[in-house]
Amino acid sequence: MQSETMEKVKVNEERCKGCYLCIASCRKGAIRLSGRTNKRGIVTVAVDQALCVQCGVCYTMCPDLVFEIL
Amino acid sequence: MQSETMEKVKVNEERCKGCYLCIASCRKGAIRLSGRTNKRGIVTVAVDQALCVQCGVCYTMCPDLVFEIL
Amino acid sequence: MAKSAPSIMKCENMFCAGCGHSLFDRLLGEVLTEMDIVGESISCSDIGCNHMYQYSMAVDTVVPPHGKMGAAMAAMKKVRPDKYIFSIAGDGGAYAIGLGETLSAATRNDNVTFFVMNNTVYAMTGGQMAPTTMPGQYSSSSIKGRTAEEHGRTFDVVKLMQNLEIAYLARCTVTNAAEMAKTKRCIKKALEKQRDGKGFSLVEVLVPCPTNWGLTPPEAMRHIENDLVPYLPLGEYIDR
Amino acid sequence: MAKSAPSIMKCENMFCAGCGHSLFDRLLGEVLTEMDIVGESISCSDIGCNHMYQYSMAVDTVVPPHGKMGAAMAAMKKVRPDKYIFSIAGDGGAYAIGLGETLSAATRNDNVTFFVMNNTVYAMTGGQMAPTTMPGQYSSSSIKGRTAEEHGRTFDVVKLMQNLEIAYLARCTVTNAAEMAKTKRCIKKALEKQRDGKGFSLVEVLVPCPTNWGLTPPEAMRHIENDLVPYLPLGEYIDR
Amino acid sequence: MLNEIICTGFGGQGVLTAGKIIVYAAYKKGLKVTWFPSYGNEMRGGSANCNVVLSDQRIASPYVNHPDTLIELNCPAVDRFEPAMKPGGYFFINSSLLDPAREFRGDITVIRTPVTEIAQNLKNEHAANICMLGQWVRVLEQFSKDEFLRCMGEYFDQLGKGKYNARNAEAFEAGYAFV
Amino acid sequence: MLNEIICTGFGGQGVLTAGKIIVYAAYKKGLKVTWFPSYGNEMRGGSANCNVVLSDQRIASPYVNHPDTLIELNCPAVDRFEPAMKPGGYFFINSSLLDPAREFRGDITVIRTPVTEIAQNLKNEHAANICMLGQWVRVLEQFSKDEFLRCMGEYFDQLGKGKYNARNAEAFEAGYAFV
Amino acid sequence: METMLLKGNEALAEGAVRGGCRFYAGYPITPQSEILEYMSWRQNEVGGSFIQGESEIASVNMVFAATALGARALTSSSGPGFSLKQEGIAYWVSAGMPAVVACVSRYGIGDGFIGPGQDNYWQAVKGGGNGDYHLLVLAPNSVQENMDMAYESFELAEKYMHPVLILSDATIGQMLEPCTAPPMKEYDKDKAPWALKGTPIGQKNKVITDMTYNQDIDEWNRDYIRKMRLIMETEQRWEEISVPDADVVFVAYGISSRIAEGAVRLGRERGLKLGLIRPITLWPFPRKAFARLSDSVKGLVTVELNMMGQMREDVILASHWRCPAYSVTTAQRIPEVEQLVCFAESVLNGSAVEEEVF
Amino acid sequence: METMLLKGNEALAEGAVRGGCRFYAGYPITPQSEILEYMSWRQNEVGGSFIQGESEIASVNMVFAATALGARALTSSSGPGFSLKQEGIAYWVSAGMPAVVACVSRYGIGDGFIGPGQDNYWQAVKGGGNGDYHLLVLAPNSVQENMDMAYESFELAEKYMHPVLILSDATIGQMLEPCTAPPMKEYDKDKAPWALKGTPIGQKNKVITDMTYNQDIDEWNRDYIRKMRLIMETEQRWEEISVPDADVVFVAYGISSRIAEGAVRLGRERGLKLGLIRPITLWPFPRKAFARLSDSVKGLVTVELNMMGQMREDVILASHWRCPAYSVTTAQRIPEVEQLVCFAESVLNGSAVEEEVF
Ligand SMILES: Cc1ncc(C[n+]2csc(CCOP(=O)(O)OP(=O)(O)O)c2C)c(N)n1
Ligand SMILES: Cc1ncc(C[n+]2csc(CCOP(=O)(O)OP(=O)(O)O)c2C)c(N)n1
Ligand code: SF4
Ligand code: SF4
Ligand code: SF4
Ligand code: SF4
Ligand code: SF4
Ligand code: SF4
Ligand SMILES: [Mg+2]
Ligand SMILES: [Mg+2]
Repeated sequence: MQSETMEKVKVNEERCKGCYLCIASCRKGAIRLSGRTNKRGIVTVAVDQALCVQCGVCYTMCPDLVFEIL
Repeated sequence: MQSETMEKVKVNEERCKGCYLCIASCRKGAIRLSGRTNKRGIVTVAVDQALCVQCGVCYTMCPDLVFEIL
Repeated sequence: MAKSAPSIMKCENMFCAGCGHSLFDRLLGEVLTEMDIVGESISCSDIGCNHMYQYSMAVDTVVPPHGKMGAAMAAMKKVRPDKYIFSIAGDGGAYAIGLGETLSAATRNDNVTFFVMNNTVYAMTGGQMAPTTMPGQYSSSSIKGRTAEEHGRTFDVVKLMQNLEIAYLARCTVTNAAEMAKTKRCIKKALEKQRDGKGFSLVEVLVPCPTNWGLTPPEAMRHIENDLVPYLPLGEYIDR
Repeated sequence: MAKSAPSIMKCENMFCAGCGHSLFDRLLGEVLTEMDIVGESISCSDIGCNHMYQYSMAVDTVVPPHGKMGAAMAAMKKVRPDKYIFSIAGDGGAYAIGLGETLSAATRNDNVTFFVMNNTVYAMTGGQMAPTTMPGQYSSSSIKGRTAEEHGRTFDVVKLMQNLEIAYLARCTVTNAAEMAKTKRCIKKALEKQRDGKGFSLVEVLVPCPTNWGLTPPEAMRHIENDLVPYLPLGEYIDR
Repeated sequence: MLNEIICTGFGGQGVLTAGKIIVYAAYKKGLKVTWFPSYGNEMRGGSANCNVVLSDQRIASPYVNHPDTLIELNCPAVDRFEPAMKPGGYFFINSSLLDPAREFRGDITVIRTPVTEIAQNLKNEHAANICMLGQWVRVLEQFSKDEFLRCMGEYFDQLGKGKYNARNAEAFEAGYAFV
Repeated sequence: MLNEIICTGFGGQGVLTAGKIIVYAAYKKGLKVTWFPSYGNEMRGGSANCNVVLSDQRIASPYVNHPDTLIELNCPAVDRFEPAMKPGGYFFINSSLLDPAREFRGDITVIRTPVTEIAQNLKNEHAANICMLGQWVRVLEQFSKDEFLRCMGEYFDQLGKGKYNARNAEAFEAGYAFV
Repeated sequence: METMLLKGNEALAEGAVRGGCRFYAGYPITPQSEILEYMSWRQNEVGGSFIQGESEIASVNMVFAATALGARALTSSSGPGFSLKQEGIAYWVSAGMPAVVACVSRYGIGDGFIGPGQDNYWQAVKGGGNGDYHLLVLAPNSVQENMDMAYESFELAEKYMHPVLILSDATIGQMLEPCTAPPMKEYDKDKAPWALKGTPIGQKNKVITDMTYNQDIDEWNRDYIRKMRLIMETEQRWEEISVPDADVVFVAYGISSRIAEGAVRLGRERGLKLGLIRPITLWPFPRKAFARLSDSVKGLVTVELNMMGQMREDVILASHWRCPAYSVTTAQRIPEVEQLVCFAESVLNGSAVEEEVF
Repeated sequence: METMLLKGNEALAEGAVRGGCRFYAGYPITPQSEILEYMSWRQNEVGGSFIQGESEIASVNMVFAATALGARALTSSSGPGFSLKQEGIAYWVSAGMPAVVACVSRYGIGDGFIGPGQDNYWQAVKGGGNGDYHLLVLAPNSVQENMDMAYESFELAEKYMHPVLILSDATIGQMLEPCTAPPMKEYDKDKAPWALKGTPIGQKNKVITDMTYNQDIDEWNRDYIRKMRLIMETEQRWEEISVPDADVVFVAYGISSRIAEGAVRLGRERGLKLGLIRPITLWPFPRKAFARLSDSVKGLVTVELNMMGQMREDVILASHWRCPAYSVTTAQRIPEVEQLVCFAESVLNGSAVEEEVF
């Protein structure tokens, strides 16, 4: 069993364009705004690794390949 | 009742192009080659008014409006 | 039952002996005269042997470039919605170079009428293979016979249009007096759909091209009956 | 179940935030990688927002003029019959300017694969009405909403192609993970048909264009689910 | 040496073929040749003709405006081409279709041959053109009969129509024989 | 009098609109005007800018190569446009997105306004462009505030967007007020 | 007369509408899509028709058919879309249809770019379609002219029964400028003498077709060439700025002419005698303007947004090569005023090179 | 070397095949359909591909795609069909694809007639598509040249990575002449350096597209113009007949040049010093031939099957207008040898009129 706080999903924030399809798609509510702005001027997202179940939906629904499921 | 020898179908031979669809179509066998050649150089057709039943098929099947059913 | 040339047919036609185009044209001439809509009609001619109707039939006509009837008719109907707008076209014009325009008009359901003379070749240019050329058919650009592998499947307008929401779709022919009578009814129905604002109608007519088929006119008629009709069945496919 | 960008995706894409094209492209990238056919593939790109895949996906690509993919693919397959030949196109390219070419390829049953991204507008040029624009939909050239009376009926590729003798016809979408999975299966199946020499396949993907629809990306997804799918049902229509 | 020929007739009478056979024979003999077809304004069933030039020098124009030889299979063309002929030219005419009362320029030689009849007698209606070639070879003596017959055979052979060679030769001989 | 302005920012920040409002106001005042948009090389989400020329004489080129006024809503454009500016020019810059350490040419006047923040504070994120116009009017005094506000209202009215006039005015005032 | 602030493309569309245009068909392509978008609602307002064609080819032929039925009809495009219309335009010419097409030029061969270009000159002026023709080509250089030329284009076309091309460009099309709108023109499609309206049996029906079939060809040719010569004689238009005493004369149309005008002003400020001939009609090319040039001119300098200096050969023909003809070509870049003044200086000091024409 | 008696169209097709052409796509149109018909069986024999495209546009783009994948590919058309190919050809140019197109000219604007014409000169030479380009245009005047030019066209195109147009005409295409066939060339599409063949992951993939996106534009422009200038310098071709001492020099290409050659012979027989320059490349136009003309020439006379004397402007540019440039235009009629000699006489006696160019 995985430890609840290990990193399950990697977020490549620089690629994020702020469509927020990930937030709308994560059934676990594990994704939220990060509060950070990337070089594109976009407020990026962050994953709450604790809530994440590694279902991969965010990977699937992100048009910009921001997520990597580890 | 029509007299058997009255003119039932008028043939405008000059228009004839010699496709002979009329001959192939007349169920009464009333159409045959006339032996005459028109200005186009075509051997035209003639109607045997006696055999003709004025069914109109020759009018219908002639692409060149040679026949007039009277 | 007197029968003579409809008065719209103004002079001798220019078609080859036994050409199917001329049989169709006379039927159309009869329908326009009988419906008394000659003065209300503007036709749109494709380029192809079919176009020669304009030399013998006295109806206002516009001749756009080859295949562009679907587009031209759309414009004509917008400019003069009170007129009957119809095209006489060949299979090459309607289904090859003009396929996009034909189907755009059909999918929009434009309120116009399309008469397509399918003789399975590009007749006017010397009988080359067309999308409609039958499997196995020889033509000047398929001298060993058309095959699906090399040239692709044969085009069938009914398969394409059958499910469209258009007013009328029929296939008919000119091979004998009975078929001629049916064809005449189809022509009339198609124009009535337009009159009633029902939308797009297409009547495909299987016509002989004895010249390019290398057959006598009676043989050409038999060829249609024996070889085309079984593959491209006649009938009214859409009638709304 | 580790998941990361398929190695064929070489860099960031140029699409707007939440653009459906980019979701499709990644799925295709996954399929090509998983089937291990990247080196056996030559793609044919339409001009339209869809064309931007070529900047982020490392696959040999030819870009013919707008809409000409059906013709280009026919030639590509003749020249290199051993390669996978497929197009990524927009609805405008495939169904408007390219309708003739698309349907010619389909009626011939060319052994190629056509992926059409239907976003119901000409996105790249600023969201004008397309044949696919929905009844009532606003666009920059139908600012009061499209109507059948004024603009014609909405285009539905399934209605046109349903009866054709082609290998595969499917409509799918990208609105959620389940649909994404189905879409991925359709992509794969379409390419397998080509591998097996079955002939023409077309996969229409309903994709969002948040930019031209004036919706946020999540709203755009809901719009597809609520307003497009009921009118253009998803599914596999032909599977031979 | 420059020989400018027009062959003319209705579409379907084989005048284009007649011209091609001449050209083929001349080509085999080592002459420079050109052959150019032209169709009437009418799309279908109209008249057809071809221009043939034979020369021992490089040929400039393939167009024949003033033929020295005219080979005609139908009548309407008579009126059209007669005035253009070179003085001293030879006019080969299908007398089967010609009004016998028709008069011609005095400075040309008119050769009348009823090729339609001859061909019909041979039950080979389509060979009127070949009959006419027979006559042409006999009168002008540019080719020996055997030479021309051989070339004609070769011509049809290469088109895959060699099986008609015997019947064509028969028509040719009949035309050649007519005096 | 010749006033050459570039408005620049990311697509979506409303820089084209900012330029259009200026042009509209100047036009209403009787000046000759031109406005010309240009999009970045990138198709989507790239930078956008417009060239605005105001003059009391017939305007030749609508292109601004050396602006005397630069209105900027994002940072990357700073590096691009600063060198081209006319000496003595005015550089209106969105300080919300600017690296505070950035240094500028000494021969131009830089006016820093945190328009993104101001607009966010008004809960009207899309109005950063309008805020900037407020600042621009205040500093350059080419228009009186009321005059400009009236023109801006008219501009939105004719687009059918008059319902936002109050909120736009609020943003304008806030930008105008910032010192 | 209303004055408005409009984009060039909108002005072109509005001008056409006021000039009687009641039919528009087109296909989207940047930078002309605003014409299409404007027409999509404006035709509705004035009782005309708008069709978004399924392609440029469909559109150009819709306009052919609409014109044949009597409507004043317009299509517009750019770049590859304009190329696609060439077959259709040749038919307009052949059938003598007074239809109007606008090309809002973008730069590039093939698909190219969406920014302004003037590399369509040959295509527009020498012929894109097959056969012996030139279109009547108008080259606006302002939003006002976009409107005015579209306004008058139909009457011009009808005067000669010959199509008109309005060759605008991405800058003129996309820029905003004030312009004054002329009054709405009355036009009755039923009064168009050529219009097909349906002919009852017994009357002589009309056929609108290619030159091919319904007339003696030699006669057709004679009338046609007479018409073309008449247009050449009658319709040459140009604007001259500071030409009479100029040492160096720029020749530029459309957006380049605005930059060239700036260069003339700047040059004069610096004491250089610069002038500008701005062709307003590209065909007929304003030869008369060149016939009047003084012998003291040291050089003619075409300024074009292309690589090959396409207009230069027409300048040479017009000027009978009486003085050197140079070419400033800037491809996809807008020339700068300063650059043009420098070039003029190089002409004056003899360092400019007259390259071989392409 | 085989010698055969072939129609010009067949010779063109056979020449292309022997030159390595392994892909043909086209659409029927008189007077070029024999090319298509010939290819329909001949490609089969040599293991190539033939597609009868659903239109000219489909065909030109099939050839684009086939070339992109490495094949030597040809399309052909005439009249309106050639007009339809212009967008596609511009893409060939832009993408630098060495594809070949043959236009067997027929006469007329729009649909026109099926007889020979030379009224496509502007379209062929000045540009039919959008953008800054000229095709490499070869103008055969015999069946042999139809074959030879088609034979070499692919290597010529590949030398510059620029498309070649073979501008033949209805007469050359339809006439029979003996011709000698060159040997079959070896060509391996996999060795074509530009060819798309599929690129495995990790290697750099190839994209064949418009100039637009994959290179710095200024750099592209520079290379392109350099290439075009190089072609101009290197590829001018022409034939001269009796030029050195000529008083009147005809300038004619294609079928007209044969008539003009006849006129030179007849004129010389009558003691008139006539000559002929026959451009073999129309672009690049053989300017060098005109640079060498003696000063004693009294007039240049273009002979064209059109109404507007389309080539005359290039003759004027080439000759720097050093002597008058006249034009004999005969529209759809073939000029007669006699007529040309008469015209030359009128030049010599000063009664010929130099009309304004169109
Ligand atoms: C753009 C264009 N391409 C080709 C042609 C040549 N052309 C004239 S008629 C025709 C074919 C007509 O075939 P179809 O439409 O089937 O009519 P048919 O002659 O068989 O009645 C063609 C290809 C043309 N006139 N225009
Ligand atoms: C011949 C031609 N016409 C028009 C254009 C302009 N154009 C570029 S992309 C495009 C529309 C694309 O719409 P669609 O195919 O639906 O793709 P999307 O952008 O929606 O993905 C158009 C019309 C062009 N490049 N070429
Ligand atoms: S889906 Fe991707 S691009 Fe969109 S907000 Fe989430 S991480 Fe960013
Ligand atoms: S993997 Fe699943 S649970 Fe984890 S963040 Fe992504 S969508 Fe949410
Ligand atoms: S059907 Fe008509 S044209 Fe044909 S043979 Fe009979 S009469 Fe003559
Ligand atoms: S009317 Fe009938 S029966 Fe009489 S000739 Fe004609 S087809 Fe025969
Ligand atoms: S060629 Fe065929 S289609 Fe054309 S007129 Fe002759 S028979 Fe009719
Ligand atoms: S405009 Fe629409 S289709 Fe184009 S990239 Fe943006 S979201 Fe995607
Ligand atoms: Mg046909
Ligand atoms: Mg789209």
